[in-house]
Amino acid sequence: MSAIQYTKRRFEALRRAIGGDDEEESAALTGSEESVGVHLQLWLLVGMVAFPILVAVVVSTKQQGIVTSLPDLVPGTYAVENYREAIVDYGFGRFMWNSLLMSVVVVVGKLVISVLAAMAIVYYRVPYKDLVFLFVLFTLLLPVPVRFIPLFQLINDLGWGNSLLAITVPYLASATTVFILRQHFLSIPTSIVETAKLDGVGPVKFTLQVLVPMSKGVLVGVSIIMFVYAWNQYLWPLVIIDSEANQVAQVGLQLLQGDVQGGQLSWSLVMAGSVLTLLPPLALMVLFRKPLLETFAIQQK
Amino acid sequence: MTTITLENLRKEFDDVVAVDGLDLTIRDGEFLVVVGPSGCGKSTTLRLLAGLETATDGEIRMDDRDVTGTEPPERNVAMVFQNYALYPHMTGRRNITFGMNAGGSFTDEEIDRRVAEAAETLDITGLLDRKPQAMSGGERQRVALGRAIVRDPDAFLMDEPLSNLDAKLRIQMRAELTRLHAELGTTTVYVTHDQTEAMTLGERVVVMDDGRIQQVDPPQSLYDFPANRFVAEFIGDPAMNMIDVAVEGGVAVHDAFRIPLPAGNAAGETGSEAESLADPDAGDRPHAVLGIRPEDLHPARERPDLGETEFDATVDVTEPLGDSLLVHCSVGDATFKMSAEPRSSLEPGGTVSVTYDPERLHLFEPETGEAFYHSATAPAPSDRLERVVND
Amino acid sequence: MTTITLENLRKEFDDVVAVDGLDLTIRDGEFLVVVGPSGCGKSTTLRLLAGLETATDGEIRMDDRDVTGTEPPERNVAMVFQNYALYPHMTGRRNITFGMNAGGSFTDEEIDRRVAEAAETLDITGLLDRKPQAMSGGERQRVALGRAIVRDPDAFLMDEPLSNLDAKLRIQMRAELTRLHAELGTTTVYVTHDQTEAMTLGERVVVMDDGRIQQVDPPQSLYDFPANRFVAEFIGDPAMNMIDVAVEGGVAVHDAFRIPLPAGNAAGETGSEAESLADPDAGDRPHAVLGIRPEDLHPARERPDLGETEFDATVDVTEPLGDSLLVHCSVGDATFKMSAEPRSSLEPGGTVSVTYDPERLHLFEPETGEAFYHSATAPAPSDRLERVVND
Amino acid sequence: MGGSGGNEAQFSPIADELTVWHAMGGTNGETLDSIAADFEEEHGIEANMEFQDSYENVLTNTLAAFDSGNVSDMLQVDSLFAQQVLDTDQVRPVAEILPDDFDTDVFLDNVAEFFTVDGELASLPFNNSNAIMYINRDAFEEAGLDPDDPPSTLAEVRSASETLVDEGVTQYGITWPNHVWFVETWYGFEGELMTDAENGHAGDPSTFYAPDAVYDLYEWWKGMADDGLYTNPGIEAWGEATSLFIEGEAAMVLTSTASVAGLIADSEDFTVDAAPYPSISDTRVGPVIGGASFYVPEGLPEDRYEEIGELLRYMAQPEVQTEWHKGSGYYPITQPSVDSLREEGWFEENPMYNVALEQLQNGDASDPATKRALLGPARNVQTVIQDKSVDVVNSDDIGSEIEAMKSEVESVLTEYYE
Amino acid sequence: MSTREIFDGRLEAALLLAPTLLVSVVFLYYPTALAFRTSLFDSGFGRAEEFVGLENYLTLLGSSAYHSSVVISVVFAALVVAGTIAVSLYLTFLIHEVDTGQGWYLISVIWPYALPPAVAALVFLFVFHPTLGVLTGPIEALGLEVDWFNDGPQAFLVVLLVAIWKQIGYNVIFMIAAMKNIPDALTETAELDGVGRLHRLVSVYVPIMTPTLFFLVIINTIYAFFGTFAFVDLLTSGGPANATNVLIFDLYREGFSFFNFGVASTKSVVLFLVVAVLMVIQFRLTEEYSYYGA
Ligand SMILES: Nc1ncnc2c1ncn2[C@@H]1O[C@H](COP(=O)(O)OP(=O)(O)OP(=O)(O)O)[C@@H](O)[C@H]1O
Ligand SMILES: Nc1ncnc2c1ncn2[C@@H]1O[C@H](COP(=O)(O)OP(=O)(O)OP(=O)(O)O)[C@@H](O)[C@H]1O
Ligand SMILES: O=P(O)(O)OC[C@H](O)CO
Ligand SMILES: [Mg+2]
Ligand SMILES: [Mg+2]
Repeated sequence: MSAIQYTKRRFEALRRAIGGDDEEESAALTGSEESVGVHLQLWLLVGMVAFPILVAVVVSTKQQGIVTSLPDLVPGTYAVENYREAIVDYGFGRFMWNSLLMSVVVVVGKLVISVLAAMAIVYYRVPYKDLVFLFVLFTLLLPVPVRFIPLFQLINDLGWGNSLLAITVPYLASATTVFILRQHFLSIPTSIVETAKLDGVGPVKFTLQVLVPMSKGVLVGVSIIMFVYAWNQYLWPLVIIDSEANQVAQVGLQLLQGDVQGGQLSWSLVMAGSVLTLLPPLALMVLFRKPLLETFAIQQK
Repeated sequence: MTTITLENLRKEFDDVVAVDGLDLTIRDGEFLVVVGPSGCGKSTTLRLLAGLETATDGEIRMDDRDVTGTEPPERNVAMVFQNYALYPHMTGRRNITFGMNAGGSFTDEEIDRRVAEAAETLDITGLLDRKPQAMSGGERQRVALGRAIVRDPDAFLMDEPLSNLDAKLRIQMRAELTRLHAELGTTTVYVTHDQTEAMTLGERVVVMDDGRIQQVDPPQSLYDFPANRFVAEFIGDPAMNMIDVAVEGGVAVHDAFRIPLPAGNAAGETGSEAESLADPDAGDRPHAVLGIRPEDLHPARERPDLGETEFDATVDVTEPLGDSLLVHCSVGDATFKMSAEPRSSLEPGGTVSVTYDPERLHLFEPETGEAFYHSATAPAPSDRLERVVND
Repeated sequence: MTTITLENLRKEFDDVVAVDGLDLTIRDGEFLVVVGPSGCGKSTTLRLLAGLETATDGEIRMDDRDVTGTEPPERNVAMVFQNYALYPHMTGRRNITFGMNAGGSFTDEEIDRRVAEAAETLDITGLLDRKPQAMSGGERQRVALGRAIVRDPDAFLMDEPLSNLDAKLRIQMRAELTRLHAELGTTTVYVTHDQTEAMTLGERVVVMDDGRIQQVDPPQSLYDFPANRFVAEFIGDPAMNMIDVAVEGGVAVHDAFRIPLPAGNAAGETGSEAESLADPDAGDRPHAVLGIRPEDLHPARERPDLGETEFDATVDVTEPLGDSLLVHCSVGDATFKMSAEPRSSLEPGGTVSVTYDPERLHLFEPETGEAFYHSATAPAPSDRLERVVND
Repeated sequence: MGGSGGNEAQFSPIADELTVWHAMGGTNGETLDSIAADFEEEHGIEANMEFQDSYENVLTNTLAAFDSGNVSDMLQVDSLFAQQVLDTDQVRPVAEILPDDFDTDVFLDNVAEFFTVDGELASLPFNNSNAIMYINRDAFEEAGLDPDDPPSTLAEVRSASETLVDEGVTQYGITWPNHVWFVETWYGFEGELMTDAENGHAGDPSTFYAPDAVYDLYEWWKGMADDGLYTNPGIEAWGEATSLFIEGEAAMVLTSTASVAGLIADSEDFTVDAAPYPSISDTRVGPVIGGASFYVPEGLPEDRYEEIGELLRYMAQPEVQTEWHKGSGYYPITQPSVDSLREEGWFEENPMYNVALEQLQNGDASDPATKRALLGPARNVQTVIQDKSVDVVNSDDIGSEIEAMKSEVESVLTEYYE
Repeated sequence: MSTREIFDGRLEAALLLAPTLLVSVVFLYYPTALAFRTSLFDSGFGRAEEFVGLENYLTLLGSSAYHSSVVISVVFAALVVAGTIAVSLYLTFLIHEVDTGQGWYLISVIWPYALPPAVAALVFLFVFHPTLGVLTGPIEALGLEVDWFNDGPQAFLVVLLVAIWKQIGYNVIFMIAAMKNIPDALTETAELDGVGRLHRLVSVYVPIMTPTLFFLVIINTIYAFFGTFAFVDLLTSGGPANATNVLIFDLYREGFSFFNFGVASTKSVVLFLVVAVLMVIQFRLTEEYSYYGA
């Protein structure tokens, strides 16, 4: 069995599970009453996990959006109006667009430079590359909060304040991406790599025509992870972006609260914004759940 | 069409000596099989040939070119891997042609023509537009072969190319490889750990152990004239019986039996300095190892033609193999296996009178394992081909 | 110590019928081997016995208890898996004892004693405090066996337990299993796809194909009296030659040769309604398949004792197997393999005069594949044991 | 730090058009937007009103922007943070920017005084407020209380709350956002200074005063909380506090006059009314001013100051002030607009809008206690007081918690001014 | 040396690594180094930077408020890690055990991973607001007083809940992959012996999953310290009585509300050190307890 086949087979069970089809699981040997219990527990837990967001959805369809008890939780009729108001009047569309731009730039940038780095780390015979890899991995311990004050000053010194550069470039080096890609590259059978070497295939051709096509799934999976990560950034944009035109959705969400000083609180708008903000990453996750889960499976090795 | 010469080839990994000073000439157009137990250095040898590993010491020459330090593309060899090494995202055709122009020596039309030809030869024309996951194992291996063929290399290097196939397919592909080799006549080095493959495919077989060549010979010579205990036990299934004996006056003496040794052929430099045992009266030794293959031992009543050279043994276990019955016997402190007629009625616990084929006795040094006596007459030197001696 | 009876046992997965109506009695204390190609339903059958799968239809009885619907622990069977199924984080001892108290039937002292005994028997006392990753494959499988043994189950179920071991170890463990079975006498069902294992281990062998039982017989009977073409070709390596012939007046007629059929033994209900071909003059048929094993064909000059029943064939390829030479021949439109003396000098392209053992001829229906004639005389019915017929 | 201080600081504007960072969301924000649109129409200068969520965020972003060098042209800074922004040395007094013909005397005295620094109008007052009390008239009536005679001291608030809760009319009597402004207002009415140096107006403060009245205040506060008469809507939770009032959870809410318009609109199920802020005792010296003013950074390209000056002037115009007052509830801060509203009879028709103005004008503007504290580390002090207020209310030993508050505030002050 | 290293060219390799290294050095290592430097200065907005040596550290050392912030953060992290792992493990196990609808359960459980923390915080605020919350009524009907604006432990619990809730998805994704990798034969062996479900989870699955679990402990620790800012910021602002004043929030406030960059940097450094020490401890434990022994 080739390594690829092997990997395939390993994921087969997983894939079946994620596929959502009701396939038989040979592993699960359960008396039917027992599994009813399991299903019940699952429903309960899933309900608990999902409840808050159901509330958000319901509230986003109401006029004032004040819901103080369970019976209030019936959908209202102001959905269209609320979403319109959030997107148009409050410029939430603009924030979403900024978030999207930021996330896409971060994802693409990360992928490109991480592929290059992982390529060097796995396929080049150079000294100290384990050290280099460690050096990159260590950045996991340096999240934004540890360094955002000097970073803030640095970005300003560079004259990048308030710009797309400020919320993208610092994110481009990605320990996680390099790590996952490296793991994946290491799982590509040596013989395939050596075949290329026997033919004298150069690094550019090798990367573009062998490595990237063979890593499609992982690249998509990593992209989702990175997208979610970038999309959910809050602290850094809060600090570095102060012009409304460049603000991202996470921070912009607060603006939907309405005239806070004036004592207004538009929960329905906030929830509409929340739902909007959740949509892009959720859609990606549902759409690409297979590569996503497979990527995680690889990563754990 | 190339002669490949290895001289004192060595490869060390950190603390492991994977290949320990090989001297070998692979003849132009020859199908050479390298066989040996896992970890003996077969793959490393092949990879040294391909240029995928750099030799620690020694020299590799292709015809008269010293290629020891050159990059793989310059060597013009093609390799076939156990796991096919097909790019999963490319069609069969793309797999075959990918990287061909890196060498730069083919025009597009030429490539097309060559692919069509190879596909024809391998009967994979229908597979050219499929991706590997839509092919069976055998089909994949055929495409991998196709990749090797279109490159028109000076040599094929194959590393256990059939190991991932199931038994039926393996036998079928074995025949195909033979046919292909007959057709193309390209020098081929074929690595396997499967002795049946080695025996049936190789024009000559190299037996390796522990990074060294143990013997290089045509298959049947290996079987009949193993150079040492390792080769004797490695080649042949079930393995050759080995019994500790003493040699006294041309007779192998065991507590429980005595086997006279016919004036045979001493091992060593063939035909030349035949050792004293060629005369069975000379060279008594207190310790020697007598080797007899199970199929050269028989229940006496099945082979009355072998004469009275027989002794009694106890039957321990019988294993029906279909075409024969493998009888585990013991005599004194020795145990051995014997091949009997499939439908013999030998019951465990019973006694059987055992005879042997006096033409097929072997003696080995107990310490070094070197063979020093084969009762059969060696084939003419011309037939045995050249021998490479390592030590 | 249990008799297990399967009645019309079926298992369907979605669209696959994995096990298609089995009827089989596994005798008390018997070592029964189930063999068949990949995907034929061997594992599924075993898992049905263990209770790991629920039968779609049919019944499983252990002695007189109907266990079809019961949970695994209630069946009191122990299973040994191909990949050992040892818990990687537990020591050998813990692996063996883990879960024993779930059944609740052992006291702690009893467990200790049983573990000590089993470890003794299997020679794994030294492994009890090691974790699996510090054991070799063979050692792991021994611990897995230990786990099965200490439970003192009514039956052992083993699914290719030796497949992950290397050839040497496999042979060694095979002998060990035989010894163990002799010692414990526990009813054992052993699944394998390896025919050598099946032949050497089984007291009786079940050959399965496509979810159905093809034949149940002791090993040598399977080899000599295959119930159909599938069994004939599956058992034996190299496989039995199959040649299309016509039967005319007790003679198998092919364009290129004629083989008289000795008054032999018709297949079918053994010894009872022997079919017309027992009289070779009766029952002419325009189409039949003649089956002869390679080792029952010989170059005529090697076996003058077989008389003048010979014909000429062309040698295509020769494969030296060491103990014999496998000769691929063709005659007319038929090709076949023949076993020759290892050192015969048969050159590809030449002609060879072929003879055969008239005692070992088989005829099969071209459509159904059923055997309808074996030239050998069947063993006495008592010896053949009961037969299960499927259709 | 990038800010080198002084006039040579070179800022670049955030956009080509004028940008104003403000904290006015909802309807007030919309009013602001329409003011900007009118201004553009009249003067042909584009102005972009950018909502920054809260005064705290405007402050944070302002300081951050001074560091980064990309600043907006006008900053709506809460009076609370006036000193903190002034201390940056990065703002140009609006007096120097306003067109020469602008008469700074138009502002009401007590307003102008607060925003004048060193005799110069430092920032343009715009949206100014008091804290007042809103009541739910229907609830009062239901509980048998007289809505026309709302509680005016804490003790009365307590007894009204008890009645409301006992009668089961509302769950709580009163609520207000946990914001320092309310504490400041109580200090003001009581005529007590919060810090030395006249609340920072006369030098660097270093001492935090905790007079007896403050003990009374927290005693009362804690009692209200313990007895379930008061509910805490959260820190700086302006919105939640009003929501509690609108939802009928509490019949009284203390909050800014800025909520008048919004509350009237949102209280669909009951009649809302406004009343003066309840004082700790009968002493009612006067409230502290609230709300914000517009600051302008120093060091923008010179040509922008002219446009900024135009916008500043525009925003102080009587018509704009009137429109703003009506749309928000912030009181009018120039005499001309007060006059015109009076003329119009607006206050008779809308007495709720008059409560704050009256409260302001009834106050003793000369008493330093009614001047809102001017503290450099205002944000820090604010946080301490707000956090500590919760601690005080939750503790069994009010005294020591107030001591803790005092010493923490003082250490912040010392740290800053040392 | 692995035979994957098919290319030589050091310069090429350096070029390939350059972007990642450049960004890492400029935007990650350099600012971190600066934070170390700034921590030795008195620095704030509008103030001239002044070298103060270890004074900032001494200040923190003497600040009981900061001590409690450290303690709160560590306890919070421990609970987040333990809670997340326990809940996710159980959920994963349930999903693993059912044979129908696995895919849907999986998606329903992991989606909060996609949820922005700010949204999570706002939604929780809405649901659990002490007086206005949707669930406040039902919970109080059970006789529990919801009062987390005043009650420190309750506030802590609310932030903890939202932190765990948000992190479940991420954990389940890894755990399901790890659990699926456990050979069926191990499960079946246990079943043959009649080993109960939970016993199987605890005695068989968990030990085998230790590498994944340790990885998650580390990721969750980082999350608990760094990723929970939005919850505190939007739900409790560190209160009441500093009960939720975790280091990251405290640090943010010091830096961007109070603009004391020197002290804030010192807090960054301390936070970094706390997490680094915890990592080292965790790696030690991993070595000790993982059956892989490496
Ligand atoms: N890249 C490497 N690094 C270190 N040691 C190696 C490497 N490749 C091979 N070896 C060691 O060299 C020896 C020979 O390995 P080699 O792969 O040539 O064996 P082989 O005969 O091909 O075995 P197999 O039949 O298992 O393929 C082994 O001991 C192996 O562990
Ligand atoms: N859980 C399952 N779901 C669906 N089909 C299954 C399942 N298990 C087995 N099958 C199918 O049932 C048939 C018999 O499978 P089984 O595993 O019993 O074969 P086997 O004889 O043990 O093969 P092998 O030698 O490869 O182990 C196959 O076609 C297989 O694909
Ligand atoms: O809500 P406002 O605008 O009245 O402002 C109130 C105080 O100034 C807050 O400090
Ligand atoms: Mg090898
Ligand atoms: Mg199977």
